[in-house]
Amino acid sequence: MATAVTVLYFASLREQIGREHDTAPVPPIGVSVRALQAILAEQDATVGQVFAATPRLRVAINQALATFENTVKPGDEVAFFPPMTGG
Amino acid sequence: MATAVTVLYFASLREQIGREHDTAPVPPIGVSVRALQAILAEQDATVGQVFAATPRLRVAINQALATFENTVKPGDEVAFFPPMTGG
Amino acid sequence: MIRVCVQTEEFDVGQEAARLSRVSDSVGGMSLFVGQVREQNDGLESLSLEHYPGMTEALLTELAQQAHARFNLLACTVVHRVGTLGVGAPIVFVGSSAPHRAAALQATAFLIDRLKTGAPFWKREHFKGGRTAWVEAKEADDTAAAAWD
Amino acid sequence: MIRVCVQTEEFDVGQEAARLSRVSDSVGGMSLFVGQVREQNDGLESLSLEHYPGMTEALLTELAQQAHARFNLLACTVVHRVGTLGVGAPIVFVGSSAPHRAAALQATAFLIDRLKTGAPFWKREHFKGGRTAWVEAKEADDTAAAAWD
Repeated sequence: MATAVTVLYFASLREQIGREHDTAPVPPIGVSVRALQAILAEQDATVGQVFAATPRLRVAINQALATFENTVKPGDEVAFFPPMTGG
Repeated sequence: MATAVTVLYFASLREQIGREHDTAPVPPIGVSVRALQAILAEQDATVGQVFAATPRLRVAINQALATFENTVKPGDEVAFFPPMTGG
Repeated sequence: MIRVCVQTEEFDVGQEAARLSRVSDSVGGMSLFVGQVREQNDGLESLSLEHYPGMTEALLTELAQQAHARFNLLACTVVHRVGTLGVGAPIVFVGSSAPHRAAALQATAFLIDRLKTGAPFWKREHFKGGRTAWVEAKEADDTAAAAWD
Repeated sequence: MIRVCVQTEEFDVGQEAARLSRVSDSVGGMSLFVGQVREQNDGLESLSLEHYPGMTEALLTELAQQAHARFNLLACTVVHRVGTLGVGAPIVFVGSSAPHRAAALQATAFLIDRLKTGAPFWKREHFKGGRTAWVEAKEADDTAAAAWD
Protein backbone atom coordinates (compact mmCIF):
# COMPACT_ATOMS: atom_id res chain seq x y z
CA MET A 1 0.00 0.00 0.00
CA ALA A 2 1.24 3.48 -0.86
CA THR A 3 2.63 5.57 1.98
CA ALA A 4 3.84 8.50 -0.10
CA VAL A 5 2.62 10.98 -2.69
CA THR A 6 4.34 11.62 -5.99
CA VAL A 7 5.11 15.31 -6.47
CA LEU A 8 5.69 16.82 -9.92
CA TYR A 9 7.21 20.21 -10.74
CA PHE A 10 6.65 22.00 -14.04
CA ALA A 11 8.15 24.91 -15.96
CA SER A 12 10.05 27.49 -13.86
CA LEU A 13 9.54 25.38 -10.70
CA ARG A 14 11.13 22.31 -12.26
CA GLU A 15 13.98 24.46 -13.49
CA GLN A 16 14.64 26.22 -10.18
CA ILE A 17 14.29 23.08 -8.10
CA GLY A 18 16.49 21.21 -10.53
CA ARG A 19 14.39 18.06 -10.86
CA GLU A 20 11.04 16.92 -12.21
CA HIS A 21 9.68 15.08 -9.22
CA ASP A 22 9.89 14.26 -5.53
CA THR A 23 8.16 11.83 -3.24
CA ALA A 24 6.91 12.74 0.21
CA PRO A 25 5.56 10.51 2.97
CA VAL A 26 2.05 11.38 4.16
CA PRO A 27 -0.14 9.64 6.77
CA PRO A 28 -2.96 7.37 5.54
CA ILE A 29 -5.56 9.94 6.66
CA GLY A 30 -3.97 12.49 4.33
CA VAL A 31 -2.74 16.07 4.74
CA SER A 32 -3.61 19.40 3.17
CA VAL A 33 -1.59 20.65 0.23
CA ARG A 34 -0.20 23.34 2.57
CA ALA A 35 1.04 20.65 4.96
CA LEU A 36 2.55 18.75 2.04
CA GLN A 37 4.43 21.91 1.04
CA ALA A 38 5.88 22.06 4.54
CA ILE A 39 6.96 18.42 4.34
CA LEU A 40 8.63 19.06 0.97
CA ALA A 41 10.39 22.19 2.31
CA GLU A 42 11.73 20.21 5.26
CA GLN A 43 13.13 17.57 2.88
CA ASP A 44 14.82 20.25 0.73
CA ALA A 45 15.04 23.94 1.66
CA THR A 46 15.31 24.90 -2.02
CA VAL A 47 11.79 23.63 -2.61
CA GLY A 48 10.48 25.86 0.17
CA GLN A 49 12.34 28.85 -1.25
CA VAL A 50 11.01 28.23 -4.75
CA PHE A 51 7.44 27.90 -3.44
CA ALA A 52 7.85 31.17 -1.55
CA ALA A 53 9.34 32.91 -4.59
CA THR A 54 6.56 31.84 -6.98
CA PRO A 55 3.68 34.28 -6.98
CA ARG A 56 0.37 32.67 -7.94
CA LEU A 57 1.62 29.12 -7.43
CA ARG A 58 -0.87 26.54 -8.75
CA VAL A 59 -1.52 22.96 -7.65
CA ALA A 60 -3.22 19.93 -9.20
CA ILE A 61 -4.14 16.68 -7.43
CA ASN A 62 -4.39 13.63 -9.68
CA GLN A 63 -4.38 15.90 -12.73
CA ALA A 64 -7.28 18.08 -11.62
CA LEU A 65 -6.81 21.70 -10.49
CA ALA A 66 -7.01 21.93 -6.70
CA THR A 67 -6.66 24.40 -3.85
CA PHE A 68 -4.07 24.49 -1.10
CA GLU A 69 -6.75 23.41 1.39
CA ASN A 70 -7.54 20.17 -0.50
CA THR A 71 -6.44 16.88 1.03
CA VAL A 72 -3.66 14.75 -0.40
CA LYS A 73 -3.50 11.02 0.40
CA PRO A 74 -0.86 8.34 -0.14
CA GLY A 75 -0.77 7.28 -3.78
CA ASP A 76 -1.92 10.67 -5.07
CA GLU A 77 -0.06 12.59 -7.77
CA VAL A 78 0.39 16.23 -6.81
CA ALA A 79 1.75 18.79 -9.27
CA PHE A 80 3.00 22.31 -8.58
CA PHE A 81 3.39 24.87 -11.34
CA PRO A 82 3.28 28.58 -12.17
CA PRO A 83 0.24 30.13 -13.95
CA MET A 84 -0.41 28.45 -17.28
CA THR A 85 0.56 30.22 -20.50
CA GLY A 86 -0.89 28.17 -23.34
CA GLY A 87 -2.44 29.16 -26.64
CA MET B 1 -23.87 62.56 -75.12
CA ALA B 2 -25.99 60.27 -72.98
CA THR B 3 -29.63 61.20 -72.57
CA ALA B 4 -30.73 58.11 -70.65
CA VAL B 5 -29.84 56.09 -67.57
CA THR B 6 -29.23 52.35 -67.57
CA VAL B 7 -31.43 50.58 -65.04
CA LEU B 8 -30.55 47.13 -63.65
CA TYR B 9 -32.82 44.76 -61.74
CA PHE B 10 -31.51 42.01 -59.48
CA ALA B 11 -32.86 38.88 -57.76
CA SER B 12 -36.64 38.81 -57.18
CA LEU B 13 -37.05 42.14 -59.01
CA ARG B 14 -35.36 40.83 -62.15
CA GLU B 15 -37.48 37.72 -61.96
CA GLN B 16 -40.81 39.50 -61.45
CA ILE B 17 -40.11 42.18 -64.06
CA GLY B 18 -38.92 39.50 -66.44
CA ARG B 19 -35.76 41.23 -67.67
CA GLU B 20 -32.36 42.33 -66.38
CA HIS B 21 -32.34 45.94 -67.49
CA ASP B 22 -34.20 48.95 -68.84
CA THR B 23 -33.21 52.33 -70.07
CA ALA B 24 -35.03 55.50 -69.13
CA PRO B 25 -34.66 59.03 -70.54
CA VAL B 26 -33.80 61.69 -67.96
CA PRO B 27 -33.12 65.43 -68.42
CA PRO B 28 -29.47 66.61 -68.36
CA ILE B 29 -30.02 68.27 -64.97
CA GLY B 30 -30.99 64.89 -63.54
CA VAL B 31 -33.93 63.60 -61.51
CA SER B 32 -34.33 61.97 -58.11
CA VAL B 33 -34.44 58.19 -57.87
CA ARG B 34 -38.12 58.55 -56.92
CA ALA B 35 -38.79 60.45 -60.15
CA LEU B 36 -36.88 57.80 -62.11
CA GLN B 37 -39.12 55.15 -60.55
CA ALA B 38 -42.16 57.06 -61.83
CA ILE B 39 -40.65 57.27 -65.33
CA LEU B 40 -39.99 53.51 -65.29
CA ALA B 41 -43.53 52.78 -64.05
CA GLU B 42 -44.97 54.89 -66.87
CA GLN B 43 -42.92 52.92 -69.41
CA ASP B 44 -44.11 49.58 -67.96
CA ALA B 45 -46.84 49.23 -65.35
CA THR B 46 -45.33 45.91 -64.16
CA VAL B 47 -42.22 47.73 -62.99
CA GLY B 48 -44.35 50.08 -60.87
CA GLN B 49 -46.23 47.14 -59.40
CA VAL B 50 -43.02 45.27 -58.54
CA PHE B 51 -41.53 48.38 -56.90
CA ALA B 52 -44.71 48.78 -54.85
CA ALA B 53 -44.74 45.10 -53.90
CA THR B 54 -41.09 45.04 -52.72
CA PRO B 55 -40.75 45.99 -49.08
CA ARG B 56 -37.38 47.52 -48.26
CA LEU B 57 -36.44 48.14 -51.90
CA ARG B 58 -32.78 49.16 -52.25
CA VAL B 59 -31.07 51.32 -54.87
CA ALA B 60 -27.50 51.84 -56.03
CA ILE B 61 -26.22 54.59 -58.32
CA ASN B 62 -23.05 53.76 -60.24
CA GLN B 63 -22.49 50.75 -57.98
CA ALA B 64 -22.66 52.67 -54.71
CA LEU B 65 -25.59 52.35 -52.31
CA ALA B 66 -27.86 55.39 -52.59
CA THR B 67 -31.13 56.79 -51.28
CA PHE B 68 -34.33 57.50 -53.16
CA GLU B 69 -33.64 61.22 -52.80
CA ASN B 70 -30.29 61.03 -54.62
CA THR B 71 -30.01 62.49 -58.11
CA VAL B 72 -29.61 60.39 -61.22
CA LYS B 73 -28.13 61.91 -64.39
CA PRO B 74 -27.88 60.72 -67.99
CA GLY B 75 -25.17 58.06 -68.31
CA ASP B 76 -25.60 56.81 -64.76
CA GLU B 77 -26.13 53.13 -63.92
CA VAL B 78 -28.98 52.69 -61.46
CA ALA B 79 -29.73 49.31 -59.86
CA PHE B 80 -32.81 48.25 -57.92
CA PHE B 81 -32.81 45.17 -55.69
CA PRO B 82 -34.29 43.61 -52.56
CA PRO B 83 -32.33 43.48 -49.26
CA MET B 84 -29.02 41.67 -49.68
CA THR B 85 -28.66 38.13 -48.36
CA GLY B 86 -25.00 37.21 -48.69
CA GLY B 87 -22.67 35.22 -46.50
CA MET C 1 -2.65 42.94 -47.15
CA ILE C 2 -6.22 42.78 -48.40
CA ARG C 3 -7.54 40.00 -50.62
CA VAL C 4 -11.07 39.99 -52.04
CA CYS C 5 -12.43 37.42 -54.50
CA VAL C 6 -15.84 36.66 -55.96
CA GLN C 7 -15.71 33.31 -57.72
CA THR C 8 -17.69 30.23 -58.70
CA GLU C 9 -14.88 27.80 -57.75
CA GLU C 10 -14.44 26.35 -54.31
CA PHE C 11 -11.80 28.04 -52.15
CA ASP C 12 -9.02 26.22 -50.29
CA VAL C 13 -9.21 26.99 -46.56
CA GLY C 14 -5.68 25.73 -45.96
CA GLN C 15 -4.24 27.94 -48.70
CA GLU C 16 -6.19 30.98 -47.54
CA ALA C 17 -5.00 30.39 -43.97
CA ALA C 18 -1.40 30.05 -45.15
CA ARG C 19 -1.63 33.40 -46.97
CA LEU C 20 -2.91 35.15 -43.85
CA SER C 21 -0.32 33.48 -41.66
CA ARG C 22 2.74 34.27 -43.76
CA VAL C 23 2.07 37.95 -44.26
CA SER C 24 4.33 38.98 -41.36
CA ASP C 25 6.36 37.58 -38.44
CA SER C 26 4.16 39.79 -36.26
CA VAL C 27 1.10 37.60 -36.80
CA GLY C 28 0.15 36.11 -33.45
CA GLY C 29 -3.46 35.17 -34.14
CA MET C 30 -5.55 34.35 -37.15
CA SER C 31 -9.32 34.05 -37.11
CA LEU C 32 -11.14 32.35 -39.98
CA PHE C 33 -14.82 31.90 -40.71
CA VAL C 34 -16.43 29.66 -43.31
CA GLY C 35 -20.14 29.78 -44.12
CA GLN C 36 -21.65 26.80 -45.89
CA VAL C 37 -25.01 25.64 -47.31
CA ARG C 38 -27.07 24.15 -44.48
CA GLU C 39 -29.91 21.66 -44.68
CA GLN C 40 -32.30 21.59 -41.72
CA ASN C 41 -34.81 18.86 -42.58
CA ASP C 42 -36.45 21.23 -45.03
CA GLY C 43 -35.50 19.31 -48.17
CA LEU C 44 -33.05 21.95 -49.38
CA GLU C 45 -30.90 20.71 -52.24
CA SER C 46 -28.95 23.77 -53.25
CA LEU C 47 -28.65 27.53 -53.21
CA SER C 48 -28.09 29.71 -56.20
CA LEU C 49 -26.18 32.85 -55.47
CA GLU C 50 -26.56 35.93 -57.63
CA HIS C 51 -24.55 39.13 -57.29
CA TYR C 52 -23.95 42.56 -58.84
CA PRO C 53 -20.59 42.25 -60.61
CA GLY C 54 -18.35 45.23 -59.99
CA MET C 55 -20.33 46.60 -57.08
CA THR C 56 -19.76 43.41 -55.08
CA GLU C 57 -15.99 43.56 -55.38
CA ALA C 58 -16.00 47.30 -54.60
CA LEU C 59 -18.13 46.90 -51.46
CA LEU C 60 -16.20 43.87 -50.20
CA THR C 61 -12.92 45.73 -50.70
CA GLU C 62 -14.28 48.73 -48.80
CA LEU C 63 -15.45 46.43 -46.01
CA ALA C 64 -12.06 44.71 -45.83
CA GLN C 65 -10.33 48.11 -45.69
CA GLN C 66 -12.61 49.17 -42.84
CA ALA C 67 -11.79 46.01 -40.89
CA HIS C 68 -8.07 46.41 -41.60
CA ALA C 69 -8.03 49.95 -40.22
CA ARG C 70 -10.46 49.47 -37.33
CA PHE C 71 -8.78 46.36 -35.90
CA ASN C 72 -5.18 47.13 -36.92
CA LEU C 73 -4.96 43.95 -38.96
CA LEU C 74 -1.88 42.64 -40.68
CA ALA C 75 -4.03 40.98 -43.36
CA CYS C 76 -7.60 40.16 -44.21
CA THR C 77 -9.31 38.07 -46.85
CA VAL C 78 -12.87 37.76 -48.12
CA VAL C 79 -13.75 35.11 -50.70
CA HIS C 80 -17.41 34.75 -51.69
CA ARG C 81 -18.75 32.18 -54.10
CA VAL C 82 -21.57 32.70 -56.58
CA GLY C 83 -23.51 30.24 -58.74
CA THR C 84 -25.17 27.00 -57.70
CA LEU C 85 -23.97 25.47 -54.42
CA GLY C 86 -25.21 22.14 -53.04
CA VAL C 87 -25.86 21.32 -49.38
CA GLY C 88 -22.57 21.25 -47.49
CA ALA C 89 -20.79 23.43 -50.04
CA PRO C 90 -18.73 26.33 -48.70
CA ILE C 91 -20.16 29.77 -49.58
CA VAL C 92 -17.92 32.32 -47.97
CA PHE C 93 -14.46 32.54 -46.39
CA VAL C 94 -13.48 35.42 -44.14
CA GLY C 95 -10.13 35.63 -42.40
CA SER C 96 -8.10 38.13 -40.40
CA SER C 97 -4.61 38.08 -38.97
CA ALA C 98 -3.28 40.40 -36.28
CA PRO C 99 -0.57 40.50 -33.62
CA HIS C 100 -3.09 39.53 -30.93
CA ARG C 101 -6.08 37.21 -30.93
CA ALA C 102 -8.78 39.68 -29.81
CA ALA C 103 -8.32 41.91 -32.87
CA ALA C 104 -8.37 38.95 -35.25
CA LEU C 105 -11.47 37.41 -33.64
CA GLN C 106 -13.37 40.70 -33.63
CA ALA C 107 -12.40 41.62 -37.19
CA THR C 108 -13.64 38.32 -38.57
CA ALA C 109 -16.96 38.64 -36.71
CA PHE C 110 -17.27 42.23 -37.99
CA LEU C 111 -16.58 41.18 -41.59
CA ILE C 112 -19.10 38.34 -41.68
CA ASP C 113 -21.78 40.36 -39.85
CA ARG C 114 -21.41 43.32 -42.20
CA LEU C 115 -21.04 41.24 -45.35
CA LYS C 116 -24.38 39.46 -44.79
CA THR C 117 -26.46 42.58 -45.32
CA GLY C 118 -23.96 44.97 -46.86
CA ALA C 119 -22.78 43.32 -50.08
CA PRO C 120 -24.99 42.76 -53.14
CA PHE C 121 -25.52 39.01 -52.99
CA TRP C 122 -28.90 37.31 -53.18
CA LYS C 123 -29.64 33.69 -52.38
CA ARG C 124 -32.31 31.49 -53.87
CA GLU C 125 -33.16 28.14 -52.31
CA HIS C 126 -33.88 25.08 -54.45
CA PHE C 127 -35.81 22.32 -52.68
CA LYS C 128 -36.50 18.70 -53.51
CA GLY C 129 -39.46 18.52 -55.91
CA GLY C 130 -38.52 21.70 -57.73
CA ARG C 131 -39.85 24.38 -55.40
CA THR C 132 -37.65 27.49 -55.17
CA ALA C 133 -37.72 30.53 -52.92
CA TRP C 134 -35.68 33.69 -52.49
CA VAL C 135 -34.04 33.82 -49.08
CA GLU C 136 -35.64 36.57 -47.00
CA ALA C 137 -33.41 39.10 -45.30
CA LYS C 138 -33.36 38.43 -41.55
CA GLU C 139 -33.85 41.16 -39.01
CA ALA C 140 -31.30 39.44 -36.77
CA ASP C 141 -28.70 40.00 -39.50
CA ASP C 142 -29.48 43.72 -39.64
CA THR C 143 -29.19 43.86 -35.86
CA ALA C 144 -25.83 42.04 -35.93
CA ALA C 145 -24.50 44.39 -38.62
CA ALA C 146 -25.72 47.48 -36.77
CA ALA C 147 -24.11 46.31 -33.52
CA TRP C 148 -20.73 47.28 -35.05
CA ASP C 149 -21.82 50.91 -35.72
CA MET D 1 -18.02 15.52 -32.30
CA ILE D 2 -15.11 16.56 -30.12
CA ARG D 3 -11.50 16.27 -31.18
CA VAL D 4 -8.58 17.10 -28.88
CA CYS D 5 -4.91 16.58 -29.73
CA VAL D 6 -1.64 17.50 -28.10
CA GLN D 7 1.19 16.91 -30.53
CA THR D 8 4.62 18.03 -31.66
CA GLU D 9 3.80 17.86 -35.39
CA GLU D 10 2.29 20.72 -37.33
CA PHE D 11 -1.47 20.52 -37.89
CA ASP D 12 -3.17 20.92 -41.25
CA VAL D 13 -5.70 23.77 -41.11
CA GLY D 14 -7.43 22.63 -44.29
CA GLN D 15 -7.88 19.09 -42.97
CA GLU D 16 -9.11 20.29 -39.59
CA ALA D 17 -11.59 22.61 -41.32
CA ALA D 18 -12.81 19.77 -43.54
CA ARG D 19 -13.46 17.59 -40.47
CA LEU D 20 -15.52 20.31 -38.80
CA SER D 21 -17.39 21.04 -42.00
CA ARG D 22 -18.39 17.48 -42.87
CA VAL D 23 -19.73 16.50 -39.47
CA SER D 24 -23.34 17.27 -40.45
CA ASP D 25 -25.48 18.81 -43.22
CA SER D 26 -26.72 21.17 -40.49
CA VAL D 27 -23.40 23.02 -40.33
CA GLY D 28 -24.01 26.59 -41.46
CA GLY D 29 -20.96 28.28 -39.97
CA MET D 30 -17.51 27.28 -38.91
CA SER D 31 -15.16 29.48 -36.93
CA LEU D 32 -11.44 28.67 -36.75
CA PHE D 33 -8.61 30.24 -34.81
CA VAL D 34 -4.89 29.67 -35.22
CA GLY D 35 -2.30 31.04 -32.82
CA GLN D 36 1.29 31.25 -33.99
CA VAL D 37 4.71 32.29 -32.70
CA ARG D 38 5.07 36.06 -33.11
CA GLU D 39 8.23 38.12 -33.35
CA GLN D 40 7.93 41.80 -32.43
CA ASN D 41 11.41 43.23 -32.97
CA ASP D 42 12.51 41.58 -29.74
CA GLY D 43 14.87 39.07 -31.33
CA LEU D 44 12.68 36.08 -30.51
CA GLU D 45 13.83 32.95 -32.33
CA SER D 46 11.57 30.26 -30.93
CA LEU D 47 9.29 29.16 -28.14
CA SER D 48 9.54 25.90 -26.28
CA LEU D 49 6.23 24.60 -25.04
CA GLU D 50 6.04 22.30 -22.06
CA HIS D 51 2.87 20.63 -20.78
CA TYR D 52 1.54 18.18 -18.19
CA PRO D 53 0.80 14.99 -20.15
CA GLY D 54 -2.53 13.48 -19.22
CA MET D 55 -3.87 16.50 -17.41
CA THR D 56 -3.60 18.61 -20.57
CA GLU D 57 -5.72 16.24 -22.64
CA ALA D 58 -8.26 15.89 -19.81
CA LEU D 59 -8.64 19.66 -19.34
CA LEU D 60 -8.83 20.38 -23.06
CA THR D 61 -11.49 17.68 -23.46
CA GLU D 62 -13.48 19.15 -20.59
CA LEU D 63 -13.17 22.61 -22.13
CA ALA D 64 -14.31 21.32 -25.53
CA GLN D 65 -17.29 19.60 -23.89
CA GLN D 66 -18.22 22.83 -22.14
CA ALA D 67 -18.11 24.74 -25.42
CA HIS D 68 -20.08 22.03 -27.22
CA ALA D 69 -22.89 22.17 -24.65
CA ARG D 70 -22.91 25.91 -24.03
CA PHE D 71 -23.02 26.93 -27.70
CA ASN D 72 -24.94 23.94 -29.08
CA LEU D 73 -22.10 23.03 -31.39
CA LEU D 74 -22.15 20.29 -33.99
CA ALA D 75 -18.39 19.81 -33.61
CA CYS D 76 -15.34 21.32 -32.02
CA THR D 77 -11.62 20.72 -32.25
CA VAL D 78 -8.62 21.77 -30.20
CA VAL D 79 -5.11 20.91 -31.38
CA HIS D 80 -2.19 22.24 -29.34
CA ARG D 81 1.45 21.75 -30.20
CA VAL D 82 4.28 21.21 -27.73
CA GLY D 83 8.05 21.21 -28.18
CA THR D 84 10.19 23.82 -29.92
CA LEU D 85 8.42 26.14 -32.36
CA GLY D 86 10.17 28.79 -34.45
CA VAL D 87 8.85 32.25 -35.28
CA GLY D 88 5.83 31.94 -37.58
CA ALA D 89 5.10 28.36 -36.52
CA PRO D 90 1.48 27.53 -35.66
CA ILE D 91 0.94 26.74 -31.97
CA VAL D 92 -2.74 26.10 -31.52
CA PHE D 93 -5.81 25.38 -33.64
CA VAL D 94 -9.32 25.87 -32.30
CA GLY D 95 -12.43 25.33 -34.38
CA SER D 96 -16.19 25.13 -33.91
CA SER D 97 -19.04 24.36 -36.25
CA ALA D 98 -22.71 25.13 -35.62
CA PRO D 99 -25.92 25.70 -37.55
CA HIS D 100 -25.50 29.48 -37.24
CA ARG D 101 -22.48 31.75 -37.30
CA ALA D 102 -22.92 33.48 -33.92
CA ALA D 103 -22.62 30.23 -31.96
CA ALA D 104 -19.53 29.15 -33.91
CA LEU D 105 -17.82 32.54 -33.53
CA GLN D 106 -18.54 32.74 -29.81
CA ALA D 107 -17.51 29.15 -29.10
CA THR D 108 -14.13 29.61 -30.77
CA ALA D 109 -13.47 32.83 -28.84
CA PHE D 110 -14.52 31.05 -25.61
CA LEU D 111 -12.22 28.11 -26.32
CA ILE D 112 -9.11 30.15 -27.03
CA ASP D 113 -9.74 32.57 -24.13
CA ARG D 114 -10.21 29.74 -21.66
CA LEU D 115 -7.41 27.59 -23.02
CA LYS D 116 -4.81 30.34 -22.55
CA THR D 117 -5.00 30.26 -18.76
CA GLY D 118 -6.87 27.01 -18.12
CA ALA D 119 -4.75 24.26 -19.63
CA PRO D 120 -1.33 23.21 -18.30
CA PHE D 121 0.98 24.60 -20.96
CA TRP D 122 4.01 26.76 -20.25
CA LYS D 123 5.96 28.75 -22.80
CA ARG D 124 9.61 29.61 -22.74
CA GLU D 125 11.05 32.19 -25.12
CA HIS D 126 14.42 31.71 -26.78
CA PHE D 127 16.05 34.89 -28.08
CA LYS D 128 18.97 35.55 -30.41
CA GLY D 129 22.20 35.36 -28.43
CA GLY D 130 20.96 32.56 -26.20
CA ARG D 131 18.87 34.45 -23.64
CA THR D 132 15.73 32.60 -22.53
CA ALA D 133 12.74 33.63 -20.42
CA TRP D 134 9.56 32.01 -19.20
CA VAL D 135 6.50 33.77 -20.61
CA GLU D 136 4.68 35.58 -17.80
CA ALA D 137 0.96 35.02 -17.39
CA LYS D 138 -0.90 38.14 -18.54
CA GLU D 139 -3.63 39.72 -16.48
CA ALA D 140 -5.49 40.52 -19.71
CA ASP D 141 -5.71 36.77 -20.38
CA ASP D 142 -7.24 36.13 -16.95
CA THR D 143 -9.72 38.92 -17.60
CA ALA D 144 -10.64 37.48 -21.02
CA ALA D 145 -11.12 34.01 -19.54
CA ALA D 146 -13.22 35.34 -16.65
CA ALA D 147 -15.44 37.32 -19.03
CA TRP D 148 -17.03 33.98 -20.03
CA ASP D 149 -18.03 33.12 -16.42
